[in-house]
Amino acid sequence: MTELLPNISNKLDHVLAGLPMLLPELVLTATFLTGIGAGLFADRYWRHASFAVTTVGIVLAGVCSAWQLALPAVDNLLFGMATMDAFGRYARLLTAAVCLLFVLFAKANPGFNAHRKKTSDLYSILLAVHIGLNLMGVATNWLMVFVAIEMASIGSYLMVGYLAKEARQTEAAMKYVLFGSVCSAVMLYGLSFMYGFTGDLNFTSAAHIQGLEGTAPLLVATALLFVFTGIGFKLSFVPFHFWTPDVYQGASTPVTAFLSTAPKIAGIALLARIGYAWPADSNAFQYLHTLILVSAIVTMLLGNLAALRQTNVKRMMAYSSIGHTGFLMMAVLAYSSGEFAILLFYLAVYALMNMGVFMLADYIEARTGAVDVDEYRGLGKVLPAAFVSFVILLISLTGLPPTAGFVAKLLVFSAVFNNWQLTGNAGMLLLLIVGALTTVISLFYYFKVPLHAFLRQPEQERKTLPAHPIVVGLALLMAAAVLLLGIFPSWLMA
Amino acid sequence: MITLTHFLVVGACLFSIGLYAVLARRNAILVLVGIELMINAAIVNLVAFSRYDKAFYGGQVFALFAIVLAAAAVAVALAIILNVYKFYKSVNPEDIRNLKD
Amino acid sequence: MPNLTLTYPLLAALSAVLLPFAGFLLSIALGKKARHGTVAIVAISLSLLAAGYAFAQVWGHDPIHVRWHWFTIGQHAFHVGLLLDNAAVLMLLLVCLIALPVHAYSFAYMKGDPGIHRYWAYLSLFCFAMLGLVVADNLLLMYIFWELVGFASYLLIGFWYTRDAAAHANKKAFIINRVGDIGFLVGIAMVYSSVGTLDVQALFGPQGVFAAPAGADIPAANGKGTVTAGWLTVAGFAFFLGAMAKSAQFPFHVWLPDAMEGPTSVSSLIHAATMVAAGVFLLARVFPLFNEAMLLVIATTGTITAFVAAYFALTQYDIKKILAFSTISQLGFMMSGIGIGMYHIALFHLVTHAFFKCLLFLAAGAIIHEMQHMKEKHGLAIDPQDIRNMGGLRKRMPITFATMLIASLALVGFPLTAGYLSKDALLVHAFEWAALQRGPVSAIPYVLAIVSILTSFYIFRLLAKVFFARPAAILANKGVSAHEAPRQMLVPMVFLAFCSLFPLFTFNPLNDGQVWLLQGIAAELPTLPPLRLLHLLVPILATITTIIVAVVVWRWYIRGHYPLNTTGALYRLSERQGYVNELYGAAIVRPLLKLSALLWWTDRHVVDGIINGIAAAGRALAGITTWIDRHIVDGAVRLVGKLAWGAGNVLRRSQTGRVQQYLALVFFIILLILLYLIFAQA
Amino acid sequence: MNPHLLTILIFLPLAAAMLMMLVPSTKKTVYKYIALITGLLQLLLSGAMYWLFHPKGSGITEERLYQFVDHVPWIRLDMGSLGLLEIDYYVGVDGLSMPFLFLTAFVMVIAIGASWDIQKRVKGYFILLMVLDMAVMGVFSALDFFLFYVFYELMLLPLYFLIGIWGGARREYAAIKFFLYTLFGSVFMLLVIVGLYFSVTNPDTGAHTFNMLYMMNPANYAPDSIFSAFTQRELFGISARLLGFIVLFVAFAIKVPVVPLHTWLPDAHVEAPTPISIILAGILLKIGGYGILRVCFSIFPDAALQSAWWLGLIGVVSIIYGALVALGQRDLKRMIAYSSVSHMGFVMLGIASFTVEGTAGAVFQLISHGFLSAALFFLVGMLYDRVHDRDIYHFRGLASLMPRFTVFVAITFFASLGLPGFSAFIGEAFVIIGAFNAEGLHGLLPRWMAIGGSIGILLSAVYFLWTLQRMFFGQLRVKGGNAWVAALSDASPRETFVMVPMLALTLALGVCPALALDNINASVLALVELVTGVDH
Repeated sequence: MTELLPNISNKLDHVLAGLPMLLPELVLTATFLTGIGAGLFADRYWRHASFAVTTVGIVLAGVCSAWQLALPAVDNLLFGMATMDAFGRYARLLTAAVCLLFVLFAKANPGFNAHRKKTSDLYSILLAVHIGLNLMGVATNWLMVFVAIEMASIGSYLMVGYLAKEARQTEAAMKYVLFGSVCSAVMLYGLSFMYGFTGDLNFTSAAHIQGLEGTAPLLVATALLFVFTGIGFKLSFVPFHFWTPDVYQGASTPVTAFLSTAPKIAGIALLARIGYAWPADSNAFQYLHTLILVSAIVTMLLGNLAALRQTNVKRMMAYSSIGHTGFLMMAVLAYSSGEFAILLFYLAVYALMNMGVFMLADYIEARTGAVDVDEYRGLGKVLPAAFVSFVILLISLTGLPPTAGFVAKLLVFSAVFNNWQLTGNAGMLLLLIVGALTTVISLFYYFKVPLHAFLRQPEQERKTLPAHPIVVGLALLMAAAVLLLGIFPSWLMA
Repeated sequence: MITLTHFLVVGACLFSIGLYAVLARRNAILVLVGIELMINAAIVNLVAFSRYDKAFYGGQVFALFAIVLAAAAVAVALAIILNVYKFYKSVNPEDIRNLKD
Repeated sequence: MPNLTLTYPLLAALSAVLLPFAGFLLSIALGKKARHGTVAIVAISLSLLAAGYAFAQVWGHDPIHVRWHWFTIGQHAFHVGLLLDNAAVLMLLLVCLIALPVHAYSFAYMKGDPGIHRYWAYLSLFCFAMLGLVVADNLLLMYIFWELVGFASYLLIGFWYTRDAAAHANKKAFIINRVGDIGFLVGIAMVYSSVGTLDVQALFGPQGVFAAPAGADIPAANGKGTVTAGWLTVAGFAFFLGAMAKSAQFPFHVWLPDAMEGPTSVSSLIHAATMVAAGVFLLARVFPLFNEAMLLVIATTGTITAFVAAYFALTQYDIKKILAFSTISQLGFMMSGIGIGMYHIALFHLVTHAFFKCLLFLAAGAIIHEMQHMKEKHGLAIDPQDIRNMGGLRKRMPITFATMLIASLALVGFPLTAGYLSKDALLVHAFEWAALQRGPVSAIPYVLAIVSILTSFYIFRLLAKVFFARPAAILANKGVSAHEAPRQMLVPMVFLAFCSLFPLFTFNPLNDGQVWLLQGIAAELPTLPPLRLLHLLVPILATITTIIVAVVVWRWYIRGHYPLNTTGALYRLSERQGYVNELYGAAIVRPLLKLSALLWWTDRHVVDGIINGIAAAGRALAGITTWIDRHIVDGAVRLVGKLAWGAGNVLRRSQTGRVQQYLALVFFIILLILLYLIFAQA
Repeated sequence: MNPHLLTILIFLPLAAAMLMMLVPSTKKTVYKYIALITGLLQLLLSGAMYWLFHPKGSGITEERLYQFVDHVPWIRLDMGSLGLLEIDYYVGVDGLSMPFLFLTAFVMVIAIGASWDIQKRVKGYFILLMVLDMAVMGVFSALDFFLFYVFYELMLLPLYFLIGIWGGARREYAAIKFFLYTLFGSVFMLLVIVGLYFSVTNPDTGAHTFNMLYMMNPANYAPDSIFSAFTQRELFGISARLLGFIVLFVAFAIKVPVVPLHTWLPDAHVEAPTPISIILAGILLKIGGYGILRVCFSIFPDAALQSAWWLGLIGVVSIIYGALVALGQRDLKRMIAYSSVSHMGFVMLGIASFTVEGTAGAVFQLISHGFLSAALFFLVGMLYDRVHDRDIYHFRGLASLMPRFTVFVAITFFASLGLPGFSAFIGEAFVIIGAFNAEGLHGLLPRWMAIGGSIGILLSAVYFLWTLQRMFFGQLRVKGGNAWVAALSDASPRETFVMVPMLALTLALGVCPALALDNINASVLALVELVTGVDH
């Protein structure tokens, strides 16, 4: 300890110098506190107080990170805890956007409004999760990674269990929390080994790399596998996906939408970061990539195949999101060192589509109480706007032109193809083919919705209840955006 | 003389026991306990390893964080399990399976 | 060398072709207002004049050839054009010459038919197509008119479309002709692909590509190698196939007897005089294409046809059927004429035959008309075409009788008739040709001789039954009496009767050597070494046998000493027309339908297979063949569907909802991976 | 050259669709009038373009030989090491596509005419129809592969709903089946497109490009790229170029359709409402043939030559198989659907011959079949609208009941069975001739294939005439008794008005094929030359 004292001051300087980089997080923290305050005191005077605070905070945070985009990349921030590069910043921005959408979504959701405490606490939890996700996107240190993941996870558990107004929600929450804690425990165990092998927690540092090279490959592989478990749980790819359908189905729709979008963004960012932290010829790199490759393929297949037999829309979408995770991993593999534009584009489009679809599902449930696909029969006439945008979003999810989903898919394909052409790695070709096949398969279940909504006739006239129009408005906007981005992707990619 | 290996072995044992509890016990609370055991296994490792890390003592710091987070997680988990009990009148994960294919 | 200036003969020929077409369009436009048919009649008479002029101008002079650019494919330009050589103008004139009387005849014959306006339109269409066919200057154009002729005949056979028999007959006619058309088309394709042009003159003209001795290799298109004689034989056969179908050669003759469902006037024009002769005309056109082997085939086919048809004709009772078979048999004669290389004689016979066969039909039509008339008047339950119901009409319908007698004599080739000239010329040359042949083919002339005996038999039988035998009981005891046909019908018949006599062709009724027609066409032909004796012998023998046959028929049918038993195998064979139709039914039609049903079944069950994959798979195990079928056609799609479905099912199993099981699974998988890693290390 | 005519032609329907969206759905009649006007405008426009079209503009590989070209940068994305992604809005017309644009406009008008009595959800129907129209026009004129693909896929959606919502009893099944078949083909096509994208560079900018014309020039391929013609890379043991060709071919062959991949067609046709059947048969099948010529052959000429024999075989099999199955049908519409399988087989045979005659014949056949099949399905629709039955054996002797209708049917049947004077004859005859030429020219196709094809002509006569005899001749006898007799009124003025122009066109094309051939010729020559390398 003693030898630390003399240079403690410049260490503090370093820390202070680093703080501005974390401005968005700081803003969020502030909002978090005020949010709680507002929830406790202000809400009873003006019931939108906490909502307003949260919205403003998130927007502010978003603006900050947007503003920081221009800044040069800073690595080894806070003693190599994080690297603040463009990728991380974009990821933050995206997360902020998703959170914002979630806030609006939750605000409109009848379930939350019926809740005793309304949504105020939910918002503060959301903010915490947001911070966690932000950190996840920029972390370069195992400790930071673990903290971020835990932060996000614990928050998510709470969000799922937030309104325990029916059995299935609590059940979902329990499954989530048990599964999650186990995974993080395993990850922790794996991390302990990584630490042990290298004596360094910063996985980008030279010491860490040689450390990994130094140890027996088998051990490294095992440790990696354990670490992988934690990330896999967040991203919900095979074989760590089992919780996904149950939780997505059980949780209230806004939460499901959030869970199926935001953590994936951060998680993919993290995966990409780890995936390219090490030199391509090192064992660790090899193992990791093989793992990602295999599970990407399996995930795509499993997600889409399992979705075929689903009737519950949310559950179906859960599987579809699993399938997309596989596709994202494919993108991670494809993007070779550095340019992540494609990955980000896919993430952004995915966020749009996914949020949109869940919003519509929720809206339709609110209006007609239909939760199963075959309850949608003939609703196309009842709610034309909602279903038209639904179809557009689904087309985009399938990846057909002229939607953003198609462009994203095409870009990923081209990235993978390019990679294959450079490396000649047969796995890439396999990815391509599986990706194409799953597109066809996905058509089967995505098109169940229009099939029932438009092609079938309703057996009896269904009465519709009123619901908050903001959701469908948002969804319409997203559908439009998906179309426009499909025709002019440069607007986003620029 | 207690070498690093001993610590690791202990850690491994803890982990395995925890794992067993997680998979085998028919009570959510005990599953949680199992999880705790697994985390502790990791912590033991970390501390043990950190002996070789004179620069930052990262392992020990990590251990502290881990303990805190574990506590938080357990708190949340318990709250949720309580909720579950309210609806199912049981905390046996086996009985709680309305959500499935 | 084709020139592009329109000379008068060309203009005449062109208008001769186009006038009927104008008539057709006009009568279509007028619709029911064109019942009286003046449009058609005027059109055909005008084109007769034009044709006559063209004939006078062209006959015996150099051929005239004009063509206009039609369209271009790649570098190859295709043209429409007229080629007026002797054969063309001859046919032009003939067609008009036959068509006009038939039109006039129809005027009375078809009077009062509800659909008569269609009748005139169709008739004009046919004339247009037929005339176009004879003057066409390239094979493609010829093919087009060839098909149009078939189309017109389809329309006319099915004129009374409410009759099932008619509806069936015209379909049959068209389809069987289609077989021939395919041959024609393939022939065209072969010629085009090997020589690169379809122009008749350039191909078959005096200095054309095929002017070289048959069988020799021909320099092919785009200079790549030469056309092998083998392919030429095939091409020749392809063309011959076309001719066989159109001219009803055995075994494609089956459509012609059925075609008699059309109005008799139509039968006389199309199915006796002109269209059926088109095949002969075609062969005459492409004659240089044929090498020895092909010619033998043609000769043999012709002979067989001639014989078989005559044999079938012996025992028919339907008057038109008898004449139909007689037509077939005569066409066989012409074919064998081509086959022995004497296509000018074949054409000559074509011309004479056109006149007297047309006449025969018209006369028959007159009789049927009368019978029909009586049938309706007295409400008799008789088939107006059955010769057993006729009899003793000699006195009732003297002119009809006279004309028909002349025609029949012409048919059997009795001296002083036109038939005598052409038929004996044919026989004589057949013998001359056979003298040079070895092997069975040298029997051809004898067969032909026998055929001519059969011919005289069946035609005399016809005459006897219709005109001489005592009136059928059913008519007699009702006291019904026939009358002579109206004048509008008689005039054409008389005219044709005149044409069936010798003066039209030569002034020496006994020597075919001096027939101007033959000299006109035969100019560029090599002639066979003449055997003087034959020219004397054949006619005499033929005449004598004819007379003998006449006597026999007299004894059998009129005196009633009928020796044959009608249950004999040979008799039945002839009566049932050799069971050829049944054969087709069994050998082609039914298998075809079966096959199509099978394929359809395949398709349908494949589709089913997709819907309920598992069930389909279960059924598939039933029969291995069907199993293969299903998998031949889009098995892949079904497989994907099934696999996906099945996989989806399997995956659901893992989602039990038990969180601990999930975890167990996860760790199990991790364990597997670890194991794999360990073994990968080792 | 008049700028932007083509673009206007393509996006006119889109504008119409927008307009329709604004019209409140209570005014049912407005939509069809908007649609009709749009269709007529398009017809006018395409007619004008056809007239302005310069027959020497062979197009195919050279941009300067294309006409009505619009070429503006569309998407420019910088993708780091993947280089600059450059996608252009690039449309143009040559002899290969010009006739199809006119055909599309024409058939669309017919289809709108046929959908005059649509009652159910009119608004959606016509909007979808317009979108479909736009997509088809786009496909026929796109010269940038990305653009092409976008339009190509854009066709599926409207069709899915048009069949699925307004279709017959098993419409859902038919719709999804159609969708899946096509998607299956096109997804893998996408992979090949990506491959081509990375193989081809724009000689001017050096960036990768989707420009089809650049893809047709071997010089533009990066030497070590997967589809490079010089370094024959191999995939799964076969040449990558051949593989690419096969994938693209399968994608389009599904649309054509050729026999092993044809089973979506009968269902789609039978279940689809009349106008959609008309569009399906009249236009969409043509896209298959067009795509094979424009894309497969032009981009992979070497592979095309290699596989000529197989293409020919597929063609012959389709011809005969289709005809035989058609022979066995009871359902008139199904019979006609299979007949189009058979007729499209001729297209395959023709293009497989790689002779000018064959290819020109094939294109001509595509056009003529466009008109004829539209007419055929329209006629079936007329019958079905009256009594809601299509079973051949339920009708007899219709000729005496519906004379005008019978005349139409007879003419259309004879035209489709290749009676000279009608367009189909020219197409089929020259396909056969071309197939025969092939052996003498470069020995790609054995002669028996040509003969096999000609047997198809015979069979088509058989099933058409048989149907004619069964349904229209003989004594009047219909299943529904007097109710039907009352219902079976003769062709109405509107129907006559729709039929006559179609038949007039086939007749015109048959009598003077130069109308189409003059514009096709140069392109076909260029194409055949490109593929075979033989200068004609």
